[in-house]
Amino acid sequence: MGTPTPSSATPSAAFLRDARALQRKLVEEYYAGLDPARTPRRPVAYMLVGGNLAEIVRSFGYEVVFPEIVALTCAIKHQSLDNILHAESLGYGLDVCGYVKSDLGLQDRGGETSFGRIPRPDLLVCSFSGCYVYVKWWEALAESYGAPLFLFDVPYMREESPRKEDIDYLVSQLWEFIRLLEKRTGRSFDMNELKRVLAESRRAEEGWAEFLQAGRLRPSPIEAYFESIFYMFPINVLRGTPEAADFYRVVNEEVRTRVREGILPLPQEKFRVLVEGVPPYTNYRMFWDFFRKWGAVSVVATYPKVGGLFDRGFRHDPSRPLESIAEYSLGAYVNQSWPLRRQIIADYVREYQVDATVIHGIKSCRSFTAGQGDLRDWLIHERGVPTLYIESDHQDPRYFAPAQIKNRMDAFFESLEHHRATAGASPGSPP
Amino acid sequence: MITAGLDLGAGTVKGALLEDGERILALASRPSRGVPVTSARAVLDELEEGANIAPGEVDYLCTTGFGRYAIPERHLQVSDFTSSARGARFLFPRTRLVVDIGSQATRTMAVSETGKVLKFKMNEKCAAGAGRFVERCSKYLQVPLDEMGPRALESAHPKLISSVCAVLAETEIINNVAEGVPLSDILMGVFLSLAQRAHSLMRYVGIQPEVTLVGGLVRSNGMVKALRDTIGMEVNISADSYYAAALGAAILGHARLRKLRTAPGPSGG
Amino acid sequence: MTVPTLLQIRTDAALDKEENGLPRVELAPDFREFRDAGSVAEMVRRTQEVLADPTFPTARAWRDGGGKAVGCFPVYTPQELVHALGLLPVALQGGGENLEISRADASLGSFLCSISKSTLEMALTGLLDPFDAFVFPYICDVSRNLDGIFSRILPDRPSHMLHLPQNFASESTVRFLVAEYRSLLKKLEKVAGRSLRAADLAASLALFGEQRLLAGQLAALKRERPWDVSLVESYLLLRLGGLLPREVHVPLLRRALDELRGRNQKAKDAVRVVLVGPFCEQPTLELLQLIEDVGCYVVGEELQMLHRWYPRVEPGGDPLESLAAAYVRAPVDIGVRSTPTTKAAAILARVREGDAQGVIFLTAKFCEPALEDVVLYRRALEAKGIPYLHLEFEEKSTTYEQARLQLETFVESILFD
Amino acid sequence: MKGIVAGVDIGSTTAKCVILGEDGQILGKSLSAVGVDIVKDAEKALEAALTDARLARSDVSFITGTGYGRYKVYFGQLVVTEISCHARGAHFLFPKTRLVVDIGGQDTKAIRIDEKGDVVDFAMNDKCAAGTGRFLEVCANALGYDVGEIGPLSLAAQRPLKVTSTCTVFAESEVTSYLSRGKDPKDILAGLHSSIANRTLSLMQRVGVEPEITFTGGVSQNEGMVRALSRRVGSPVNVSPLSQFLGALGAALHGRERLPGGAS
Ligand SMILES: Nc1ncnc2c1ncn2[C@@H]1O[C@H](COP(=O)(O)OP(=O)(O)O)[C@@H](O)[C@H]1O
Ligand SMILES: Nc1ncnc2c1ncn2[C@@H]1O[C@H](COP(=O)(O)OP(=O)(O)O)[C@@H](O)[C@H]1O
Ligand code: SF4
Ligand code: SF4
Ligand code: SF4
Repeated sequence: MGTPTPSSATPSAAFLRDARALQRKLVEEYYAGLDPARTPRRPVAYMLVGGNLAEIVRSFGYEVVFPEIVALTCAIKHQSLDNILHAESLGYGLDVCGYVKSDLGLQDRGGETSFGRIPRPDLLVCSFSGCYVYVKWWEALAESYGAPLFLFDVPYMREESPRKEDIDYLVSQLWEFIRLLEKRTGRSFDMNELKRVLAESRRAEEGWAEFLQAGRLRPSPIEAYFESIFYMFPINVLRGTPEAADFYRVVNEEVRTRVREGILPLPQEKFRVLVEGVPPYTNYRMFWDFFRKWGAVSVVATYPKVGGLFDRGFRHDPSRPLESIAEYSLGAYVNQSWPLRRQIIADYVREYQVDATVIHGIKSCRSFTAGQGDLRDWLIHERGVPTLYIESDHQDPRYFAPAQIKNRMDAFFESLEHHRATAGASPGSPP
Repeated sequence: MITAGLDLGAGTVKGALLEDGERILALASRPSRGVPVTSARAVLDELEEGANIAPGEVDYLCTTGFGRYAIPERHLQVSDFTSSARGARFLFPRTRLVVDIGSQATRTMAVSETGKVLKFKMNEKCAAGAGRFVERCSKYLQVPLDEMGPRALESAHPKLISSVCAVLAETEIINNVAEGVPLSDILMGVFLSLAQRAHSLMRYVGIQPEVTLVGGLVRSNGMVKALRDTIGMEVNISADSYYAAALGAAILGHARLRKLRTAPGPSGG
Repeated sequence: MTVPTLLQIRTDAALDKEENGLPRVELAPDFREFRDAGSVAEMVRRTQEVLADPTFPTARAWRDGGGKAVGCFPVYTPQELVHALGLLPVALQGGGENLEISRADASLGSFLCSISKSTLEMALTGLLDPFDAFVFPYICDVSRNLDGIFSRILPDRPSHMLHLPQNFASESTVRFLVAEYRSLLKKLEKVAGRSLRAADLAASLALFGEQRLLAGQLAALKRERPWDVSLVESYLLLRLGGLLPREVHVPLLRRALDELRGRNQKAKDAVRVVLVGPFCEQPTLELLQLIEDVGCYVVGEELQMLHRWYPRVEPGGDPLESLAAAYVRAPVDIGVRSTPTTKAAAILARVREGDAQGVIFLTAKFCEPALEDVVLYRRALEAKGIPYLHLEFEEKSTTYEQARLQLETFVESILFD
Repeated sequence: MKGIVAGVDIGSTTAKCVILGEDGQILGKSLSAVGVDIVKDAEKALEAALTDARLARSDVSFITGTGYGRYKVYFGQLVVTEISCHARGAHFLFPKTRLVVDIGGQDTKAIRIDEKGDVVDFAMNDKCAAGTGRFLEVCANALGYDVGEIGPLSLAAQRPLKVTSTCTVFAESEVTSYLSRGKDPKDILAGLHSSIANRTLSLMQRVGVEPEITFTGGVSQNEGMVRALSRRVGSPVNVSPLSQFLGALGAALHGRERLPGGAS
């Protein structure tokens, strides 16, 4: 879910080029297109990123808004705190998920952001896929707007492949959803249109997976956390449109150029890092700097997989439209049980030749965070992967303590570097 | 009828002596760390002396504040919210919202025309938003408490504190000093941070004029300005606002006593 | 103002003594202590003893009698399935005030409710040894993730995360839930060493139906004559229901109800309130007592929800399907179940049912499902001018100054004019 | 060539400096409060230690800065985090150390080290300032004591109380509320100490509790804390009068390794 600020400085002009510029343009166009004043106005559906039903809704002519993405865009642009404080004055407690507060605060203040006005919903689609807070959040939206709410109940993944009863349950809910859409829009469902949209999705998914897998190269031509977050926008928000699919063509072209010309995220890739967890969007740049200072490049990350595990092979399949949508919604990263999550991470460590893991815990997100300490313990003691755990918030700048976080990162990489130096491997000196 | 109100706060004991629930005979206060009983007795003595009455002439004693159960000879005890609200209304009859910033807690309450508490809220989680924090800043920054307000008023670009934790906020302040932020801006930042926390509590109960500030921080003109600027509204203060809770207790004591005297019967409470 | 209370909760003297070691309670395998308990006072005292001991005395006694026990995390588990296999379902409702938390923080995280931490602490320190299996219903992300951690730290004991459906409008929900129950049964059958027989399940449905019926009668009594039964009493009597074999608890509850119905105490001038929020983690007894001590009568609450989902399971048909259907159609409106009505309607209905003058939101610290509902509830109450108060609690608290202050203010604000 | 080196540890509360001679002997040290001008405090810490060692600035060939204010030690040639420094310092004094527990003014750290004194893993208090030196100071003040007095007092407790508040500032009100209920301050203090010991143990368990354990940082000067911690861990912990200086000492040692021919 990445919609970084257009105003943010590029880390290296040679590194982030055409794709980044194109991504900015797509973001701008998307928000401009949402403008409620625009005519003719299309109906608006609110949706969550994980396990979303964008293709179906798009095939009925809806505009799709993802409040999580709006919230994270606000955070990157340092606009989240005002919304959070407003939500707190409505009674949302300190410990409620920052996305929820940021969004409901924004909604209550009229939806005005510096990048456009967010329209009110005509339909609320809650894919309960991996986070219980989704259910609560959409209940609150439903109560505020009186818009109809469709709750798409997605069973939690406890086994590697979906069970037949899960798929049956999901497909029958999808048919019920389609009937609801037919009733709301007065249009009848067009299976061929859905298949066409799914084919576009599939094309984007191919491209996105190719990009993510470039992190396997040594040195990695991509930054799999900080850069990926920029490029998550099309796969999550525009999936099903030709623009999204074309976008990844440009991205991968650029990555190939990098490989050819030796343009890298950092002059020297000293540490290949796996990053787990939601980013601290409020201090995203600073956080990136803390990595760069030590020559740490993230070659793989779990967070870009919240919209689906495409890098591990999943594709929407136009020949099995509803079944593949059902499988997709089961496959969001946070909808995987801890044993499955651990397996994914173990695979990543191996496939991407990871030196160390940095876990960023989110104070107000239990779905991602509860159990990350156990993950740390497992990585260190059972997998022998040096792992750092740090904690702040994705939305609330009050919980990002720069000095503390920097101190921990310095100590972590300092000792990794020292171990390398004394073990006779690549010598490095503190900056 | 002479009634006394004692506010046994976490930092200070305040007392008020009232005649017929209307006329202030005396006000007094004393610091209290830990056990407030001795300070409370001393405040009572001081009140009696100040009003020039003999001990025993006090008809009714009502306590409030954190140590309200500590005085065995009390006739009644009421909560801080209830007493501050009454006191604020006594001082400013058109009060609809009371903000009480004391040493350990910031409290807000919406009150009715009669001074009854309608809705209330206090800071529960983090203590960075109350007077003790200001005291610590005064110690750290080596600016006496009394001077913090006047110095803060000189600020042109207040430096806000982002940390929610009282302890981490201190470090943040020290960093600001080290980075050369002018002292007045830091001081105003401290008051503004308090004001912002109070503001969010106030919004929780609903903001309606008139707003009356009571409690220890009313003594600091920096705090008053910060609150006014933050909520964008006039805030009532007076020299006696510091004693609002004690006054409120004395008033409630008077009301109770009158009820008892006019309609003698079994007493509960 | 005090509510007549039969209880000595925890005195300061008792508190001071607790430093060394955990209290340990031994029960007879036939639970005669509870079979013979003649008065509510005795039942309540024994329950307090059992709760003070975080080593699960009832589960240990059951094992001593040769049985196997299954730990069930709140809020809802189909205990009937566990029971029908001859296993004892035991409610895991936190570690209580005597348990020190030192290891769970590291695995789980800092900003989490006490019940999740104490449950994990107990797992890490061997206190959950009396159990052969665990069930974690998907009531929130914390409970769900706990299951995944259990599978690593207690690998030889099955732990199952039960996906409780949230789409109650779909035609296929019951079918899905039956399939979920079957997966759970597969694990439980292995633990029990036998497979489920339809007749056993039918008998279990009847027994739990009886328990629910009595629980409902107790709640009704508390609502109609709150002065005759204190909140702590009604809470403890129900809490026991998740710990004892139900065959022991049902007659006990019936005896208790007989005694309580015979009470005829004088009503006080107290404020009638509904407690909203403590559906999962349970508040301390001190806090529950404090609420009534400062002058409230609790005429509705969400404590011990496990006994209160549906009055009974419709007899006839496939028992597994009836059980699933009962859950799906349950008229329950709490934070961990997507609401069939609006939040506004739900809270107003509850105020009306208890003829309450106010609402106290009593939410576990860091319990997000509860925290999010408070906003919608409070909006509805404000629109109707119904007073409310929001307090947060933790399993371990020793001082209640802030809670007392706010509760007193709340009562004063309703009673004073 | 070996030379005289200095380590300057600018913490959140105090500034410490250690001057180390060519053969690893401590020539001088200083301890002072950190005020508002960190740059100057760092200078002063060095000057005071030089005075203590009767040396001039020019005698020192290498200076290392550590602690929160490490980037403010402008006159130094190297910065290292205090985590690596405490590890080194503890290893220097107690070579068999495998776990270092550092409780300073604002942070608590558990650091697992190897036989060379290198950091293997570490954990720090993440939630807030509860359980740190500042926490003890605040509570000591609330009871009317100086922070130096509370350790011995806590050891004289008869019936320790429980202090459960997770917040520094609210622990203060918990403490005062016990006082107002007529509790013995010694018992309250014992409760405070065991509550911190408990929280510290939780951090230690994150990295693995392995002997020997060395307790460093200012709070290690508090014998009540030392006793509470070793009781909670169930084994003795190393402490030394130099414990508060281990960060600065470690910094000096790190510097020494940078000198030509300095790596041991
Ligand atoms: N002259 C002053 N200038 C600024 N602040 C003051 C002054 N006097 C008291 N205060 C503030 O008031 C607080 C005490 O408030 P008070 O209402 O007496 O608290 P409590 O009732 O909890 O004892 C102190 O913590 C301090 O911050
Ligand atoms: N003699 C002592 N007895 C008890 N505590 C002490 C003593 N000296 C210092 N402390 C504690 O040590 C803390 C400072 O520790 P220190 O390691 O110097 O912190 P930092 O490095 O963060 O500045 C103070 O907060 C104080 O509580
Ligand atoms: S996954 Fe986390 S960040 Fe996302 S909505 Fe849920 S709680 Fe919030
Ligand atoms: S962050 Fe600070 S103020 Fe907040 S609870 Fe922790 S110690 Fe208290
Ligand atoms: S108390 Fe709340 S957050 Fe904790 S496990 Fe229960 S429902 Fe989840």
